[in-house]
Amino acid sequence: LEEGLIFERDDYARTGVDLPEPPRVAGRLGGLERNRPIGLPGLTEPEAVRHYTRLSRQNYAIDLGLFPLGSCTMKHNPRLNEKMARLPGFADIHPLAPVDTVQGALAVIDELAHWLVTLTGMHAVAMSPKAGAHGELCGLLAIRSAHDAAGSDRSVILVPESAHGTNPATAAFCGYKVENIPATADGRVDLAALTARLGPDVAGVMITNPNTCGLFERDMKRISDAVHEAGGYVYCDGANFNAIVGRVRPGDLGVDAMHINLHKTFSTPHGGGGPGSGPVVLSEALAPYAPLPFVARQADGGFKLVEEETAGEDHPGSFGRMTAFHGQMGMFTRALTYILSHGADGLRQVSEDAVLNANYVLRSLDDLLEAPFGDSGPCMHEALFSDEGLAQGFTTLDIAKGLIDEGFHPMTMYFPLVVHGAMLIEPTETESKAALDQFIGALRSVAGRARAGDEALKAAPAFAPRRRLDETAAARKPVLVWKDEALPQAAE
Amino acid sequence: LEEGLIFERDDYARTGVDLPEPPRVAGRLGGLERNRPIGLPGLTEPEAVRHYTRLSRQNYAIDLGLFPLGSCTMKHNPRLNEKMARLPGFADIHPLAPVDTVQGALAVIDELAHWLVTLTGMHAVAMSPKAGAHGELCGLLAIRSAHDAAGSDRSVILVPESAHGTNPATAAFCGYKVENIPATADGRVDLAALTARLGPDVAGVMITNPNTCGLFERDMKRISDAVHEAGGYVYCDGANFNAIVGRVRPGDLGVDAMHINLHKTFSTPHGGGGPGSGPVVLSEALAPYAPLPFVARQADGGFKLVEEETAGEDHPGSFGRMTAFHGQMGMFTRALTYILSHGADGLRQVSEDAVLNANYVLRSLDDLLEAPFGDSGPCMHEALFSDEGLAQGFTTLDIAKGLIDEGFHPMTMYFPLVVHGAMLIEPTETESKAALDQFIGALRSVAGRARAGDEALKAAPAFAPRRRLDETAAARKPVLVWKDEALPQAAE
Amino acid sequence: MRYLPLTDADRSAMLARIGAASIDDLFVDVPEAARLAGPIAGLPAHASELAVERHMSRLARRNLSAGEAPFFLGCGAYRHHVPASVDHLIQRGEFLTSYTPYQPEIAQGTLQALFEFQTQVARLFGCDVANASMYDGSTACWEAITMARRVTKRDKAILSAGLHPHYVSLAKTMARFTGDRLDAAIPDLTPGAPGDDMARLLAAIDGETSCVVVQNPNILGHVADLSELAARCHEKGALLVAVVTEPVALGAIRSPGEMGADIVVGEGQSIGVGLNFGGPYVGLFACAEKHVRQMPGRLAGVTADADGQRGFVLTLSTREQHIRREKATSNICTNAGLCALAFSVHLTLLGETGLRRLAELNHAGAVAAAERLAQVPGVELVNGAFFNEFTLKLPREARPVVRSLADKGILGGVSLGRLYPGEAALAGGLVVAVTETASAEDVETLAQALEAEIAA
Amino acid sequence: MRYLPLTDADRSAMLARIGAASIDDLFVDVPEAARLAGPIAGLPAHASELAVERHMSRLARRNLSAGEAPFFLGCGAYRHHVPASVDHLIQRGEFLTSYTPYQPEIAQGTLQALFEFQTQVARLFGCDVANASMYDGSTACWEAITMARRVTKRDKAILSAGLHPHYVSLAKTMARFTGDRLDAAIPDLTPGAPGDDMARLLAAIDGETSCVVVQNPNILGHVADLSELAARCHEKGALLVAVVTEPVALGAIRSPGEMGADIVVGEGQSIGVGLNFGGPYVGLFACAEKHVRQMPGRLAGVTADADGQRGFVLTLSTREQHIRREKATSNICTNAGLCALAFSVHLTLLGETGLRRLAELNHAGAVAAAERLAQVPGVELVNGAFFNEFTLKLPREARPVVRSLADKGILGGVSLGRLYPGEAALAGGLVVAVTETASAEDVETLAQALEAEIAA
Repeated sequence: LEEGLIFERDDYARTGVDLPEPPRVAGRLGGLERNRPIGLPGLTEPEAVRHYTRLSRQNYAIDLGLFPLGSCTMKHNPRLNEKMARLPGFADIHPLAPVDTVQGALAVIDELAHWLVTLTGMHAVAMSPKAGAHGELCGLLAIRSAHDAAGSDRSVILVPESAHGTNPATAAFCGYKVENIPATADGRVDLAALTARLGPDVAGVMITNPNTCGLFERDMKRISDAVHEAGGYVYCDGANFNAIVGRVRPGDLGVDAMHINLHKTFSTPHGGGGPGSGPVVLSEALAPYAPLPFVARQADGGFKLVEEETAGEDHPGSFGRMTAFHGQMGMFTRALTYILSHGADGLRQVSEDAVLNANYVLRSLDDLLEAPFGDSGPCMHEALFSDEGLAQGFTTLDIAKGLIDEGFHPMTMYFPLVVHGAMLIEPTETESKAALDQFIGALRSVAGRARAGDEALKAAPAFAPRRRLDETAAARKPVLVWKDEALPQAAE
Repeated sequence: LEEGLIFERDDYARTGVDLPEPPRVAGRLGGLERNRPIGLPGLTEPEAVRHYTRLSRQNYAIDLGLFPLGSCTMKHNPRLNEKMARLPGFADIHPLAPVDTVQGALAVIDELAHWLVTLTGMHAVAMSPKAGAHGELCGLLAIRSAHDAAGSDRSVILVPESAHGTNPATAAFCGYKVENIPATADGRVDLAALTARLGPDVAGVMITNPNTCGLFERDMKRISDAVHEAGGYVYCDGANFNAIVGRVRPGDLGVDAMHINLHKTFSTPHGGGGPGSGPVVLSEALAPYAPLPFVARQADGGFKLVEEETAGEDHPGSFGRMTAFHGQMGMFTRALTYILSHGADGLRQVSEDAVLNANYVLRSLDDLLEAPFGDSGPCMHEALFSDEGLAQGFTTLDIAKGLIDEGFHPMTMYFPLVVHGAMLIEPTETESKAALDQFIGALRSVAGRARAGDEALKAAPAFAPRRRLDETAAARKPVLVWKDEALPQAAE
Repeated sequence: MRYLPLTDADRSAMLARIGAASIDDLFVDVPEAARLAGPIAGLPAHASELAVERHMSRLARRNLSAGEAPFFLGCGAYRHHVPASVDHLIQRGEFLTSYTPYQPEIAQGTLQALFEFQTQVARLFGCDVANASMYDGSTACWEAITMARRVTKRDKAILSAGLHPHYVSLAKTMARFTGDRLDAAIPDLTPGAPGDDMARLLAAIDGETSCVVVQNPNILGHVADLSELAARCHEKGALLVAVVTEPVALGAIRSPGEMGADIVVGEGQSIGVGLNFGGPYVGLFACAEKHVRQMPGRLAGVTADADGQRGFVLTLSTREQHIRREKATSNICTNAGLCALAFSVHLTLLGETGLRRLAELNHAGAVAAAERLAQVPGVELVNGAFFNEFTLKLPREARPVVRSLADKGILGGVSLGRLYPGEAALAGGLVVAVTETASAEDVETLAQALEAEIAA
Repeated sequence: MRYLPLTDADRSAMLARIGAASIDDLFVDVPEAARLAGPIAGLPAHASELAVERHMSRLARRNLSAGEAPFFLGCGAYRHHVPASVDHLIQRGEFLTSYTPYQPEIAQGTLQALFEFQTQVARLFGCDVANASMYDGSTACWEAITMARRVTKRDKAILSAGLHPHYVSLAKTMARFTGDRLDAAIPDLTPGAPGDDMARLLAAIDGETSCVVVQNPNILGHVADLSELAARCHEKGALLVAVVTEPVALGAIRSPGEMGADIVVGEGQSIGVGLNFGGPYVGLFACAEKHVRQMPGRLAGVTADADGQRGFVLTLSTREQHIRREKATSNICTNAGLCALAFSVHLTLLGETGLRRLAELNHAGAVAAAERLAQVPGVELVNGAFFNEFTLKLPREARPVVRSLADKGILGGVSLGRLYPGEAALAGGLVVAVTETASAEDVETLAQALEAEIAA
């Protein structure tokens, strides 16, 4: 059965809530009383449960199978995390509640902050960024603040071509010019070219490590040294921190700022596109500029919230607030639960298994799919292939859609941009060998068909809730909301 | 992707729990230490979540669509009920905890008991029966106890042919002989025949009202009077109480005992086959024999648990305990939540809408499907059809399997036994008119094909997780557990 | 109202299709005298979620939940930590809101899960086959006695003194009506006593005995070897029915099936289900393959579909009430499907490795606790061998001690006085269960409080 | 370890396939000096669920949760009752554990839900279109200012004194780096004052103004008609950006879109999401259709599949960072999908009827509370018009009063001293929010405690 839109039903009189009759009072709405219907359909609880349950079944999810989206880190989301985040002591407290009544919440923030700093070998952490890109913004604002404080007006940020789109977008969003750094043939940042470009106009570099080709930047420390030497700062995109957590500390590589996607490395759920959470660890040089608010442990063991009021004395260099309230508390409880569950030995095993799984995929496919950096050393947590060798007219997209028919979510397509028809596969550590073997078998079958030019593949997917969807048509004349002729009157 | 059995994997070394290293102690197992592996595969949490999530998707459920199983009352299960049952104050208390520490739990039992007695117009209620059939047992034991107390050894229970199978089975299970009562042509108990059979050997009758043909037993009060006159008791199968709750009180019809399926009338979930809960309301005549334990309100507003210890003084006639502990507490919290949510007006509306929905189905189909008692008055909460008029070789089973392909769960098939190829449809009150119209359309289409002799229908279902399953083969050589050649050794 | 999708407009349209003028016309068959004019008296009108939640939460707060107190209660219901994923999975609508799998093509999820459950239970109990669950351990126990009657065509059952007294009570209730003969006894609290009444049982078995029913670990926590008892039963043509109320024990000790039991029943609550003030729980039922047609309850079995694909169905339903009616093996219909699923999910998460580790942890904790508590002056440890539960003999009546501990926020155990009211010889008995949820500090808290109580 | 499915045997087999001798061989590209020899110092080893749950529960208990206290906090985050089914539905694995719908054929659930969300938000705000969510209200507000800059090609934004001070603070942070010019002010606490700075705003709009940003209801709870402001903006070629932090208000009052706002942003937390100590929340963003290509964030749109069936996809991604990189309308990538779903489910359960009723209840409760609290000697009600939140002027500094109430277990409101530290004129301000979760007894408790505080 197809599930229609809530707007396509005659449901403007229904409601799924029972509310008492409001007492009669003389209203004080100042003449602003609503005088037209809003146009919101209502469903009773049985209908709503059915509507959303049916919708949910049109989705693929980690709970259903491997979700090998490179750079997205779709790992298992532990259910204990969900349970802890829903404890009323965490879920039902107000962000402006008196600080004495939320000491447990501040302790969670402080404890998570402590482990993030420890795991990264950095100096401090800004907890309030709301997602990875927001964390990037935080890091770049800290860099700009540091330069401002030094009276420098450097205006350029260097970014490798293989960077996530958020890197250049963020740099631009806070007023920087963006220039690309070239890569070496083996898929890494070209140290010589980078060094050559450094100069008094360069505020810093944004580097992803492990990078989006799935490779560790061997020269990271040298890059950092060169950038520092030239008066710049090093921002590290931490989206791939899950490959090295417990084995490598970015602080040891000279990084000045790095965001940590709690929804990647630390297993908080992606939820169909968020919420994320992007705390930013900072070096000693950048720590003074960290945003408000933050949590400070006091001598008596209690916690204090440093906000605008006391920032003047406690934290005079702060570049200010970058969101209302304190960040993604619900994600903090989940991430802390995850860190404590895994512990030091577990987190190290996490990155080892993530890297092992990726290399297993790489070496189980590189005879059939072109691995452009297959000779550049082991991959880290993700394996990269190109579309070279496919039959005329067959593309990465065909392979992706073919995988859907085999029961798998496709890999990341066409990213990074530096590889033609890129396919970026990140299995994560929470996949079993049996699941990987099944996936490898399916991908080999589909890749074989694409190499052989099996025309049927171009019609894939055939067994999904929808056949191939026309994205061009959608963009040509965008329909972004439901429109109906006349809204019915709201019923009483 | 097909989901294999947990036993078909190489998973004997894995576990989805982390437990600390046990301290070393000198064991005191008396030489009974296990010396062979058990043979239990383990899955890590990601694997287990995926295994059971995938399995779940092979199921149809109310959350996915109409589930019109006659006599089974598949109505919406409110999520508030689930939330309330999981409050630690209810879910995490021990049945033998000191009574002072569980006063809230006893209050729930007492409050629910009060409303069940009120809604049925009866005298008392035994809360401990675990399900409907267990409730029937409770009722019949009360009847036997009453006869025993009166020095009577009546040995026969009369049961209509249309009764649920549990009725005769229960009567036999507690030592009664079962005799059938004939029905009139209009689908109701034959009062004259019943009266003629009554006599000094008849302990009582078991009647379902509304009956399993979906009809209200108009003569219920007269039946009760006749049975009482003859020295017997009236057991009412309460499986269909949902048709009359809030409009009719069984106590007013002379009923002596009736179980209430909390998982039907009061919306606790069926869970793929239980748990149920079958409290039994009792008349003044039978109340003295109610089982242990029960909850008694004390003068100070507190609650006392009457168990074996004090039964001698508080409740000397009790026939004893019929289960460990106090019954299905988890279902009590759900049912009470439901009753309070609906309130007096809501419960009345429930039965009205249930009956309205059933009559709507009946009158939307009776031109195409034979309704054997279509002229016997309105149906109550369920509509009954027979297979008359289907093409040669086409059966109720074909219609059922055809409905699966239309996206619906089939109705109850071949029950009640009094109608050839019976199809018993119970929509319940939680279905919308739109959902009913869709279902009616689908059933009309399938019934039309069965009347026309469309051979393709015999191959249905084609769009379910499985085609028709061979139940005969399963019973011929039953395979009830997985067997593998050699169990691997348990890993450390 | 939030659960009722019909609008007044719908109702009118539907009445019109039916040809009825009003809803009352659909209730014409209810005699006038039996019709209620208005809403049920005394019951308030419908209420918001918020209001209902407030009311229920208020009642919940009047209970002292196990998580709020040092907790040592057992005697047939055990508190173990249940992984969060168990509850998540059983709440999936496809499991929670489905029915008994009468239409197997669209119920493979439930059926496969039940088949896995049956296999897990059979292996855990050391039996050939298991059913898809009963209401709980106590009713499963009575079903086993009636099954033994059907198999042996004899009607005398001998119950061990170590059988849970509620299970005995239930059997006595039923036997009064069915005419089964029961030979029961109460346990012996003498410290150092063998802990079970093996000698009595061995002596009592005769040619009229349908079965011997023995619990292991028993109500006092004792564990015993059942092999000799099984041999004697079989010699006399009787069945050995074993009862397990703490299945976690089988991660550490040999299963009843391995020791020769013919039927093994149990309470599955301790794995996956939680305390729930006594219900819903899940009855486990396993036996030898040769008796399968006398087994009560539902069974999932393997078959193939029209395309030859493996699938699962309910099978052997010719034993059941909906087919056999008064000739059925039992009157059971609804069982405990969702609790069986919870049991199975939890056991799958544990696996062999986890169950064994869990059992070790329980045993180690219980041994340490028994040794500590036995140091309390005046207190004696009754048990020789035990798993995670043992019995203390206090120098005074245990019931008031338990109540007094509860006043201090300690749930210290189950007094035998509560289970065996009126049995003076047992009044000093306190049964203490120690699972992985009790910490060493909890044990110390109990020990000190007990010492204070006894000194008082 | 419970989340890691590889066994040691698997690892060996996989290393063999890879051709590596050990796991260390896969980390050869990490310079020796950067490799950690052993586990992270100070972090304990992996822990059981039970142990972690104990630790986290202990921390949770150190917070006074709203359900435990009379509760009146608002100022940008509101406590409403969320139906139990909302959380049940968003926890379905298919929603919870799916990704941004980049493969639309297998993400129709998320996409259709987002399309419905967009339509609900657009209708609620009275705008043509809405996006698929932002992080929260505060970041959405800044995004609206930058969008106005792109649309108008001007860089001066005028912020109302009634705009949430955190939103102002964020805008100031960003403007310092982007070079946008901001004209801000603090609110006026004079009782009887119009409650907003309409006159100042009207006067300030000029030919360089990109937008005026006005919150309604504002930080003090005032509601105001924005029509004149909208007209003046349009006259001067500026946009009117309206901010809604309490969308439930729109069940009772006219939407900003109806009053002429060009961009309406908001905090969606109060519908479906819960308090969560400030996050995650959900930013709402709606605007006129003509500006859609300048809009930040993701958009779900309608299309058809190869068979002509209707389906949904992410669209207009040429505005976004992953395509446009440094030329994108925003750097946002991950948004608040799951919170948007919660918002949408709750709003679907409410429907027109429920939302209006809920708004009525809130307003009625707030009016009654305002009247009661204004009777406390020395306390003045600042607001003329308001929805469910109003401001009291106390005869003494409000911050210590709030803290002192908290010591008595009452969460009595938000002091303006906390939001505007150092603004002496505002120190007496106490903002009180009254939703359907506050009972009449709660209000009375607050009134009496406030009276005692002020008298003290």
